[in-house]
Amino acid sequence: MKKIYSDFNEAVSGIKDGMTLMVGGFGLCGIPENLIKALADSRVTDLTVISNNCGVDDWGLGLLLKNKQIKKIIGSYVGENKEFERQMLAGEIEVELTPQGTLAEKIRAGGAGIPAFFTPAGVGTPIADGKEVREFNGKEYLLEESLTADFSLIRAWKADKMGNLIYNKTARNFNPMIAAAGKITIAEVEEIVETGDLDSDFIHSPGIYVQALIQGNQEKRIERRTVRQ
Amino acid sequence: MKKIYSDFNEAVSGIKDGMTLMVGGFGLCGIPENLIKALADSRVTDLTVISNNCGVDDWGLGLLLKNKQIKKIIGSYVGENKEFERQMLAGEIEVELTPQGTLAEKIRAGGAGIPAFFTPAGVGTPIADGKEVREFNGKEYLLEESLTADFSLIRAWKADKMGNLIYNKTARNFNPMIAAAGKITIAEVEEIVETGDLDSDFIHSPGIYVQALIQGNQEKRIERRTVRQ
Amino acid sequence: MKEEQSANKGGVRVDTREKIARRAEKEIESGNYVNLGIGIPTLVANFITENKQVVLQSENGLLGIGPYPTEGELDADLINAGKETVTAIPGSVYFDSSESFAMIRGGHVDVAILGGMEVSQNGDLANWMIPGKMVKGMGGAMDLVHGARKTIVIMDHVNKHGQSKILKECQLPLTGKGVVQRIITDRAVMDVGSHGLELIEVAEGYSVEDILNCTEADMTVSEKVKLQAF
Amino acid sequence: MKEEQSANKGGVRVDTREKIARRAEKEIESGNYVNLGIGIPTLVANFITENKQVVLQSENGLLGIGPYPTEGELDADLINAGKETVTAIPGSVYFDSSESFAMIRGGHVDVAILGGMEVSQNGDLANWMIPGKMVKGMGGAMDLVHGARKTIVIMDHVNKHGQSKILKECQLPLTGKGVVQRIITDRAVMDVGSHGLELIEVAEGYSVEDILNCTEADMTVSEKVKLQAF
Repeated sequence: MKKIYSDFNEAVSGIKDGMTLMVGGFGLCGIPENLIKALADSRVTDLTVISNNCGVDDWGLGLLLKNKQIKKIIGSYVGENKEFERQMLAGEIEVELTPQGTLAEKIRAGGAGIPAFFTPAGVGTPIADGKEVREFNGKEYLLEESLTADFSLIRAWKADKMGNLIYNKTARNFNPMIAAAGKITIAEVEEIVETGDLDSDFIHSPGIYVQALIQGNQEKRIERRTVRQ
Repeated sequence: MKKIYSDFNEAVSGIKDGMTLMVGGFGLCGIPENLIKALADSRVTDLTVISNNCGVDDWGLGLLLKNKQIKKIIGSYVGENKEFERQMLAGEIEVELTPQGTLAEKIRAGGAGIPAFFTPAGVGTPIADGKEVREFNGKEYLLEESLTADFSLIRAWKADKMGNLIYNKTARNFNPMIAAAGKITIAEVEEIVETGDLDSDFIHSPGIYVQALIQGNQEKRIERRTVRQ
Repeated sequence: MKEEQSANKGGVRVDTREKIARRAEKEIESGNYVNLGIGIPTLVANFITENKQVVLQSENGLLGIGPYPTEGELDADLINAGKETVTAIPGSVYFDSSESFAMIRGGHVDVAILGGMEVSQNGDLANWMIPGKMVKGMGGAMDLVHGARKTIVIMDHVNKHGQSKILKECQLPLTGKGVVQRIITDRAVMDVGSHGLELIEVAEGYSVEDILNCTEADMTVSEKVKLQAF
Repeated sequence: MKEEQSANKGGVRVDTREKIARRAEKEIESGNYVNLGIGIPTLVANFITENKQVVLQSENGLLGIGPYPTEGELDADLINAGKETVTAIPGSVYFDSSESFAMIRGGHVDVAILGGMEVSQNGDLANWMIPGKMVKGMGGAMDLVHGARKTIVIMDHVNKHGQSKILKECQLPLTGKGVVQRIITDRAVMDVGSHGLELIEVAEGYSVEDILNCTEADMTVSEKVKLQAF
């Protein structure tokens, strides 16, 4: 049985100034929105945040940006908000851009005990600066090192009380790898069910990766509402 | 819609002498038994076989051993049959023993376009001979290269007509990685269902990894029948 | 040479985008798994003919993108890589980002169609940053160009100053080196082969000479070059 | 020193195995994820006290091994890493081999309990091959010794010739170098620390001197050494 929080502020209370966090989601899809809000309220600062994106001006990780809680961000596509742009141009925030597939693999490697791997993405580009390049079977690859975090904040659809998780549609994205790469992983979920209620054949994140659960209601804001008639 | 064979002999007819094959399963659990039998009938020879185990004397890959169709085997635990032992001691078969986790990761890397990665397994052991050792964060790791195959033969529980697969319980084991690492992957399945009948959130192997399907009845022999009263 | 407007005003520009997208659609064969980049490449989906069975991959974790949703189908948990709400076709599959790029990097995607700022005659692509301007990130582009069996860049032939976007060497920081197999513009189709760039198709309204004149890169003309091709 | 039979005959040997397994069980805390190796380690599962919530990992792809099946429950698709038919507990999870070893290698398994042929005083382990004999393979042992937060080796203290299995240096090819944190034998419990091997528990029927006499490795005796510990 996992620790189940009922208060989001309490859930993030272990996160301290200067820590490295991973946060799940792609754009605003699948982000642990209540955990992020609690983190914004906590005012912890000097955070290194690893996340594919960095939210928008008034939502998701954008809330932490606004409070200047982020020292450094590692992501693949981060500029969806003006405050980010301002901080970046003013040199107030450090940004490490990483190709999306490399980012996913670096996080997966971190959770899987693989310290480094070779990948083709970025060869011959500014991303290769300072990295080892090696040829395998006539093609060049970059050596990339894995990423881990002090805390991982993720969002899942359902959890059972053993911490086994399932995700909904494309809200899965980076969440499963981030769950595995955090020393302490807190999952914000839409629903907590009894142990045995999830099908053992169809668990996305085994509970071994999850240290704590909290149930919450998500607004699930849509970044680009696109509809057909 | 994927190619669906009705004849196992036809399904394996593209496999030629000297090719490299990957075969799913752990022990006799989750092996594509009818594809293996057809391969034994085909008498193709000089095969390099990548599989965690090598069957037993009269079942699974043991059938290919008996016919001397295997030139080289790459696996983590291979000695469950006498013919294998005889061929190995007589120098008739080449064996490359690989730690099980390294084998799984080498195959996963092959399917994922990662040519090589570092792993701790085998450092300071005979497995490290001739391999690069590098330190990351004070611990030593070996460089291991990925594996791919001309053909991958796997077994799944259900497939839809787009080749999406799900596996049953621990019969999953090496099958999903092997599905992704084969240039041509043939899945022997217990049941083929209509497209849309499998839940999109719970597919184990996306159809993009699968080139052909064939439905068959499996004997599902048990290697170590262990029961309680 | 016909004058075309590159700026996005009125029907002319839209027609150009549609023209490129329609030509790009011909690169897709039935049974293909295809990744379409953000922008004009996304439009290609609108022109896929009904007799082709094509599965569209979205790098945020979906195989089998469907049309945009109706209001009633709208689901915040179902988006494409451009963060637009979408639907999923029957037989679609959701997966995580690591699996998605394993699929891409591992060579399982048949065709990737991407936009471009510059392409060089040896297949280098620049499409993610302009020095001095705000850099938002490369997203999945650097992985896509290495993974797909065929990487096709679609873009205008010249920039808004009338200068060739197909160059001897890219001036902008690269997305990938030697990664582009085919370039489709509003004016022509070119292949990057072992002997350099080759002109294989010329669009209606242009001559071979027009194309050579508006292309900075060295380029040979295929013996089988197709005129008035699209 | 009490004489014990190492050969597997009669109740004496079985008692020794059980004794080791019962002592090893005390290493497991409630809430732990545990991987038990083939052989004596598998027996440990029988002695896990009911007040502990323990999840057993099987490297072939199962988290939450249950008891052996009844005849009616027998399922060829559900086996453990020793290829024995098993069952799964409520809340169990099936996964592929790559995920299984990601779990192991990534440090998510709290305790691994493995058998051993030889352990050295600096924590080297040999348990997979004897030169000149048929080598069947290392299976998952080389990954497990690096991944688990705590790696415990359980084995007889001496071999069938009465020779110490705890050595200054292993003579057999290694499974892992500097990987063992604790050794539990039929006679004693020893920790591998930064200052070498330390005796922390002595089993009933043995004295500290007995243990030092039957151990080839250099070993210090903890100030808090527990006598008649198990």
